[in-house]
Amino acid sequence: MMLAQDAAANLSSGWFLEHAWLIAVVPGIGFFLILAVGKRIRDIKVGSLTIPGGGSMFGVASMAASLVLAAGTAYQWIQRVDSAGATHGALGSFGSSITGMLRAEGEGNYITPVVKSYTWWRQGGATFTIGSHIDGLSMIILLLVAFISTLVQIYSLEYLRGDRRYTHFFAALTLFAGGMLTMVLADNMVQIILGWEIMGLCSFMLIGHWWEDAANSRAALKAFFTVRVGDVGLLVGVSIIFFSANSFATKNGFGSGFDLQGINAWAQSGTASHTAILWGAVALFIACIGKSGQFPLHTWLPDAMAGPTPVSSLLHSSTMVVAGVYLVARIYPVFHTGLSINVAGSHFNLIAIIGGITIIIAAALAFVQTDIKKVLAYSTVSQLGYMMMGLGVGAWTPAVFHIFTHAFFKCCLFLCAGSISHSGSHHSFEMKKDMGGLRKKMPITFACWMVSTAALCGVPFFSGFFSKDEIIDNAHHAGYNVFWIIGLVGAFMTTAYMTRATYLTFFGKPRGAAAGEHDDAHGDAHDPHDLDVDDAHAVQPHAVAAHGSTTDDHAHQPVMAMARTVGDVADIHGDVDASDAEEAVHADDAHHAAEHDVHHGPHESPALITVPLVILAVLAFGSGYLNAAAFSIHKFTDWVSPIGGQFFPKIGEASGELPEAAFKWVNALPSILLVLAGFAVSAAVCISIYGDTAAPLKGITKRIAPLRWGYKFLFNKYYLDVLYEKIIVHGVAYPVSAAAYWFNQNVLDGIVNGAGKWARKSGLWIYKNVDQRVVDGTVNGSGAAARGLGSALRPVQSGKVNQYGALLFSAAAVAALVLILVNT
Amino acid sequence: MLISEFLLLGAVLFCIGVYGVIVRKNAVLVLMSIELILNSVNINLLAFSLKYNDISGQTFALYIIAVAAAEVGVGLALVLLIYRNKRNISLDELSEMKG
Amino acid sequence: MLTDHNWILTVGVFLPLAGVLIMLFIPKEEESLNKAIAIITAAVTLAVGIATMAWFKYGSDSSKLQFHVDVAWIPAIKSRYIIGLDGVSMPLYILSMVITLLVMIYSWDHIPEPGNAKAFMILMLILQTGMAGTFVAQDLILFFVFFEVVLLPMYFMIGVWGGEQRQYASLKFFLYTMFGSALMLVAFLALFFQTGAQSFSLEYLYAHSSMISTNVAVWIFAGMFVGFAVKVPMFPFHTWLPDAHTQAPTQGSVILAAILLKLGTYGFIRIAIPTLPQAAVKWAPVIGVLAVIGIIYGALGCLAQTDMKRLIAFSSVAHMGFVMLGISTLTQFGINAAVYGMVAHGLITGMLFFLAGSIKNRYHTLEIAKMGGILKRIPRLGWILGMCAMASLGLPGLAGFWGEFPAILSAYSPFHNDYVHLSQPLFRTLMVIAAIGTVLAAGYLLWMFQRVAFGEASPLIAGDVDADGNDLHAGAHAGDHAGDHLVGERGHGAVPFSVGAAGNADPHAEVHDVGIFEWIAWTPLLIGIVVLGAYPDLMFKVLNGSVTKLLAPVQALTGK
Amino acid sequence: MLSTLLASDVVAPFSSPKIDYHALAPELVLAGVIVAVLLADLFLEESKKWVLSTIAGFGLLAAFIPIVTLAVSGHRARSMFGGAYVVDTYSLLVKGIFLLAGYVVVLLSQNYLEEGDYYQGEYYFLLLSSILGMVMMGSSRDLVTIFVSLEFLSIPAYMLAAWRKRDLKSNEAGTKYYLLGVFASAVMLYGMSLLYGDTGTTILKGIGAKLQNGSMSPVAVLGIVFVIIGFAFKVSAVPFHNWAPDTYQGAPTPITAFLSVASKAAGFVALINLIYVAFPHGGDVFQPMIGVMAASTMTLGNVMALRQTNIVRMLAYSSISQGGFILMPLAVAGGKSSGNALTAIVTYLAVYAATNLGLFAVIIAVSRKTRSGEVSSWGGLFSYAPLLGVLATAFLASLAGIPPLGGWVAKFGAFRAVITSGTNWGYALAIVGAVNSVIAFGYYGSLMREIWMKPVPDGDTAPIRTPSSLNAALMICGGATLALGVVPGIILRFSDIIKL
Repeated sequence: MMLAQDAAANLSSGWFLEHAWLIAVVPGIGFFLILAVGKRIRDIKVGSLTIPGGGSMFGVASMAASLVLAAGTAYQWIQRVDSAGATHGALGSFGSSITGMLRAEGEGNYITPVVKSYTWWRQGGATFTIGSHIDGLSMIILLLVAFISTLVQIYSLEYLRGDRRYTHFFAALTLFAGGMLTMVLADNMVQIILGWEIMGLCSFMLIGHWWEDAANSRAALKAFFTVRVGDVGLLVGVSIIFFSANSFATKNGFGSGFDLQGINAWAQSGTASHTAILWGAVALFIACIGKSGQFPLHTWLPDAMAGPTPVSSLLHSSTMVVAGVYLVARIYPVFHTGLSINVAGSHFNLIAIIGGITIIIAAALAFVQTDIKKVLAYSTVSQLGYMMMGLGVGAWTPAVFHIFTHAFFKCCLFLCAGSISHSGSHHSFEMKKDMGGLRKKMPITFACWMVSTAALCGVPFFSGFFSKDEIIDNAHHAGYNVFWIIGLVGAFMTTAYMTRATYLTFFGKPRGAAAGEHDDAHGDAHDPHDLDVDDAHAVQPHAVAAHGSTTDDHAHQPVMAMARTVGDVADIHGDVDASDAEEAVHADDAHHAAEHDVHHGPHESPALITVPLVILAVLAFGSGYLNAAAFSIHKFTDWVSPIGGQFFPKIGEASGELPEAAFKWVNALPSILLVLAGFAVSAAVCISIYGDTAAPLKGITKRIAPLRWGYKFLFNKYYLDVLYEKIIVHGVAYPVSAAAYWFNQNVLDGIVNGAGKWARKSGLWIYKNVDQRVVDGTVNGSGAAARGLGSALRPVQSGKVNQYGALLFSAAAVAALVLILVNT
Repeated sequence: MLISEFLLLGAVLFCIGVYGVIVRKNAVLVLMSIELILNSVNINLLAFSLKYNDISGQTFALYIIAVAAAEVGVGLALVLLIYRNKRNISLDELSEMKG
Repeated sequence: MLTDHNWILTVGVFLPLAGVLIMLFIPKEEESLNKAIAIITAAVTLAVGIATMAWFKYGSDSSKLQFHVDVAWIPAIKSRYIIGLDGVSMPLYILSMVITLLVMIYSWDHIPEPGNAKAFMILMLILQTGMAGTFVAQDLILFFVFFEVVLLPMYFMIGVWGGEQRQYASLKFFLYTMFGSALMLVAFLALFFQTGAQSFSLEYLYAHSSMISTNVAVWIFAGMFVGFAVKVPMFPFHTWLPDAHTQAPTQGSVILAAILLKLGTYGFIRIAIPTLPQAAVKWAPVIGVLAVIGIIYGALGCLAQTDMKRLIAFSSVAHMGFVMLGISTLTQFGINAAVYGMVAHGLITGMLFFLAGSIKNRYHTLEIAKMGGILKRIPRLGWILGMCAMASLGLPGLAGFWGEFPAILSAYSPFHNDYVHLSQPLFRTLMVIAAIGTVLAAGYLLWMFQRVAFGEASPLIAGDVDADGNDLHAGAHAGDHAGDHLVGERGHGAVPFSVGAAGNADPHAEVHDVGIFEWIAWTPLLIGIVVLGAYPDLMFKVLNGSVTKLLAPVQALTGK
Repeated sequence: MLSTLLASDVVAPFSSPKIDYHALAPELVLAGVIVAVLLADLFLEESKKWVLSTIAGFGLLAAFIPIVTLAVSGHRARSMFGGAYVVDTYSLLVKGIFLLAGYVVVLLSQNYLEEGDYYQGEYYFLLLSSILGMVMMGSSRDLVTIFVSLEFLSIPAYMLAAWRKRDLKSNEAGTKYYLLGVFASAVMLYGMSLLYGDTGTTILKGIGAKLQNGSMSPVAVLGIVFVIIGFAFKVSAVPFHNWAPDTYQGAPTPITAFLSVASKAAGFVALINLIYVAFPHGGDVFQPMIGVMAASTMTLGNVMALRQTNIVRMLAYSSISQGGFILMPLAVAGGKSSGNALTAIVTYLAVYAATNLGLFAVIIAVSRKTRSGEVSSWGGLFSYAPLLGVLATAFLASLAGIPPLGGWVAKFGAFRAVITSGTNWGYALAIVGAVNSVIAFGYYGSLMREIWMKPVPDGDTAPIRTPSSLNAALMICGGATLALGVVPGIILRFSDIIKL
């Protein structure tokens, strides 16, 4: 099915490239192993170190294995690139764009991906394939996912020790890795859908990991549901693209309209019908918005923090949520040609607009969060915004590079947060309440945090700088000044809220649990929320936040129940053994497992946690130097980015070569300055607000009306949910349900819940009035009618002979009369 | 010869008979009304038989007379039966079963 | 005649009746003996089915009618005993055998009130004959006979062994279906005479469909449409379904969902469309629209339900909507998807009804509100429920998706050839709406799962109260209350210690997780769901050829 | 014959008509049996009266033998008395049906009479006479013979209906049946006279030759209408049905069975004779008439049955609506679907006879225990009398026309016939029929519901003991119902070849 590429002929390949599919298969096997035998395995003590049981080892092992495979693949791909004999290095310190242009002319240098494709099934004349498609992009993401998953799983060994669904957790985590890798490997859209949905499932299972608490399961439901809404776009989009591209693809030797290369080729061939490609791209982009938490479907991501921290760090910051971005990058031509809208002569790309909006919106929200994980969550959303915007403005390579770097520092940040709650704040994520001054107590965590924060803020020489700044720079270069400014503002805000978070967490006076106090009622922490928490089934984001933030406590709470009833529980959740259960019980001080005892106050986390932190921190700093335009290092561009915006060997009139900005410190200067400014301002404000006694601005948002309003505005997330609720849900629902009064009851509910409620109620209404009355009624009615007719005719059967006779004869007479008249 | 008078007579008898069947409440009277109808039929048959100079009409009439006799026999027996059980023969009383 | 094993179909169809004959001579007191014989019969029948699969010629031959028998039956009305098996009928034929066997195994310790295993089993065997026969019949009259044979047993199964309003439900089910089939019969006859009153054999009718003028054909199709649509059931003929399902005993619901509903869709594919292509093209948009209405409508209906079983029942309406959407596109793509969807829905929804039955069996209610946290009491059953819910909402990698997605896909480019074409804008709109339907599906299924399985065990599930909410052990477990108090002040609400502590005193102590017969009955279905999800080719490669063949008349349309 | 003699100018010597005794054998045998029963009744004392039923039963079977021999002796139609009396395959078939139905009725009657100590000798005498009338009706091809056979089968029936002398209901039944019956036949006779007047002959063939569509005198139309009404009354077609429910309810149950099956069948046979032989070209007149009757008959019968609480009365209405279905094909007779219509009707009659008699057998059996005619008295029948329950279900299902029981073949035939006509209102009739077959299940279903799903009313679950004769009847009917459904060939192969 490959094109006969002259270039392809002398490109090197290798075992790993040929067998890349193993990368995804190994975790799959791991998953089934855990499922099958996980619960039966107990801890094995080998001398001093214990190999934890519960099947987690299968998970870690399989991840490690696929990491090795991924590494091998990456290595051989690099070989392949080099064997193509073209590198940026040779061209000295000029911008990648120039070289990009240069090589765009020589098509021979296009490095054909290694595609292995097997027929899955044939149906209705179309062939559904399954296979692996290795090029720079998939190579780097594979490596990334495998790597991060491995680290997070190791981290979880400690973090989730003694959890009652330890085994389930690792099973889901491994399955997720399998799903994500499947999607990344995919050589066709169907396989992408497959991986995509498996990820969704795992996200559901992991967010709802502690499903005893209704709030968690609701958060899980919301996440799955919101993403599912996006998936409508995926199904529709794939369908549209398939039928539009199929003939072209098959004609040019690509498998079918599902084939990624085929789609790219079709999209750039210029032969594609514009409506088809537009609608296809729109539909698919909806899916990406849903998955990557872009505005306006971002609301599920913060709630997803209800899951255990490792989940947040793996799925909801570094890997799964970039799936959307990945899809856009994967079939970039479709979006690039499909979504470029022509506003007033200047080409705008819808992607960029959405991305831009997301950056600002999310960043602003991050300011008002008191829950550290939520700060990070919103920052994730806004960083995803950067990636989208990058793709929107045509900065393909920087965007992908930002995926790469972002994964490291954001994952690291989350793990730090986890580490803090684990050992520092007694399972609380409340910065205002349970943190502060931890920098001395948890030096390693603090160090890692600082590095990652710097990276995130884009402080020069940290990885974030090289990726994010490239995006901003490219926006400027490509003439999208609006987005350039947005990018800069975003950078400023990022620094600001991160400074705030850092201050609240590590500086100032220790508060609450951080100070070693032992307080259990975290519920009290959020007065504004509790109002809603009481509200019946509010899945209002911040209502969930109230629960979400305290979730980790629940990790232990029901375990208490189990500690008392070990026998019974053991056969329900075979994986819990008494010691774990008891050690988790910190309500009564019967038993204490050493490092778990909160009464010892905050302390540094054990190695299983800190080691991954350090590794990630190192990368958070160093990963940037793969593509440090500032030092004219272009490794990443060479290995990953398609040549001159070519995603396939040219067929017909290719369009849309990507401009790439040449790096100049001058251009970088503004953002650097803004970063510093952001830091300064924010630090000052923080100290003066949260600082100790006589802080001039303490409680300012209470005192000054405009600020108070602003605060409230942000706090309620721009009243977005209410707005959705009032306008969208009500507007849509009214004609259907024709029962406005329902919505008075729903006004305070969030959109998903609101939509759910609406659907439920209108369902009820339809069921009651249409189904039972009209449709069903007609049937029963007809029955009744028949009986009624029977009764009506009853008098005819009076029992009186004469009447019978009369009837008989009159009928005869009438019949005779009529027929005579008719027939003669 | 004119046939229409006969037919007219037949028709009149028929109508009278039908009228009797419909309005008479007394079983015996109803029986007699029916006899009237039968006789109207006989008149028709005879008339036509003459018209066609065909004897089968007359045979038919004979059959009817015979059968009518049998019928009346049965009919009176039934009326008697009812009279025995109810002490009257008004047909309106005969509405045990209805609906 | 492709093979010399023609007898095997006849045997496979009528073998259950042999079992019935034997059972007739066994007193009904011999419960287990009766059950044993019934199960053995079903097992042997399935064995015959498997032999059929083994002898079935795959590949290019799969499109031909195999095991083809054609002998005189009622010469006077030109109806013959013609049976045969091709790629489309085979999966359903086998499915019916499998489901029957599993249902019977499940019945071993789940004979619903008022008992009388003998009659119950006999009815199921008769059902089996009817279902299998319908899928192999190749003669309209024969088809009609088998199609109707199914009615009475199901009527009694619902009416005798059903729930509270069983009599209403059963009668409704019967009247609906009978109404449909009466019109269907008229349509069959009309078709027969319009094609020259030569033969009821489908082969012949396919070949002579062109003899009928479009206007007439449209009317004949209308008759068939009602007949099949009631069975499917399509909106607005669906209202018998929820009642029937809710009231029917578990076994009944499973058979109903897994097989009986398929008779209708199968009828469309096997009879209505190939024999009346010109009318099919005219009706396709109607069917498509109704199908999509069904999808949304069924989903909304689900959201309205408070009873788990009724919810699953409504979900059938939605799922069959996808099947019908696939059919209405009149494309190979769509119809392949439809048949796949039929089988998948059979496995998944059948499984869901099994689960509902088992839950009812344990807790004597299916009120979703009363449930919660069954994962704590009966985790295995709970997780199976979760898996089926996921399969049902069409998660890729599980069977449901491969019926759903291609159906949606196919709606993008409905049937068109040089002369005739279906309206693309309409069907594309339908595609989008149907896709939205998948969201709703996720909505109601997960919503159900969340409320039934997640959370702390509700008093009912924990065994503190019975289905009517009476406290089962008031005052017991002083320890619990102490515990509740303790936890209460920690602000996490009550933790039902009775979950375990009640182990000895708990009246619901006997509530056990998935039992042995349940395992035997369910495992094959679960495996089926996963395998079909992972390797759809298993079925598609059997279907494809036959579907192409069945669609040939449509392809050949010239619009005149 | 006399008429021909006089008609001819030359006076020829009297030659007695040639009589084919083989052809008349069934009637003769039956007549012999009747006499035998009458005589035996004189000499038997009460305790031995049961012998009579045996004689009657075997007599009927004996009468069946010549039918078989005639059937195997070739399809040649044997015409006698100048075409007034014809023995052909069609008449043989219907005669067979009458005789077998009669036999089953005898089986039903046996214990009923013995236990209710009614007069037996007269009973069987009358029963056999009535059957003889029907058998004759099968071959009547002349207005006179038709009239005679009709009265021959009716008059004994009037008496049988009133057989329970002391019971007022029975008297009432008999009287109503009688008065209305006689009135109807009087009207019919008037019609016959007009027909004779219009065509100058009483031989059906001759009439048929005269009557042509379009060119029909009002007299002829009036004649046709009245004649048809005479038999519409017999088949209790709406609006000439009123007598049926009352009579059926009041008469002794075996007689109800007899009336609802045999005499109804006789009425249809007569209608067929008239329509196919006398009015083949009168379609314009009788088709709309019968069509309307058919539609209204099945509808009204059904809706009335829906609200009955007495089983027999419910079945009365059910048999009315069934009659509607049998009328359906007649409504398109004379057209291109004549053949199909004939086949359909005869098939329907056979199936209907088997099914309905079976159902009455069950009713008799059950009422032996419950002593009640109420629907509710059947509650939980299946639980204590499974066999009866299943049989009853089978018969009901057959009446409802559910495969694989006989009923579906009958209904199928009817639909087939009307649809063959290809006329719009043929289709319309088919639709009405389809809808009605659904409504019908409303009450058949309610009976099934009693049998299977309702509790036993007074908790008395003692099994039902059925005498051997009743068992025999049940087995015959059950077997026939099932056989006719699974291999309809056994009836269709005969009913398909008959023609008029």
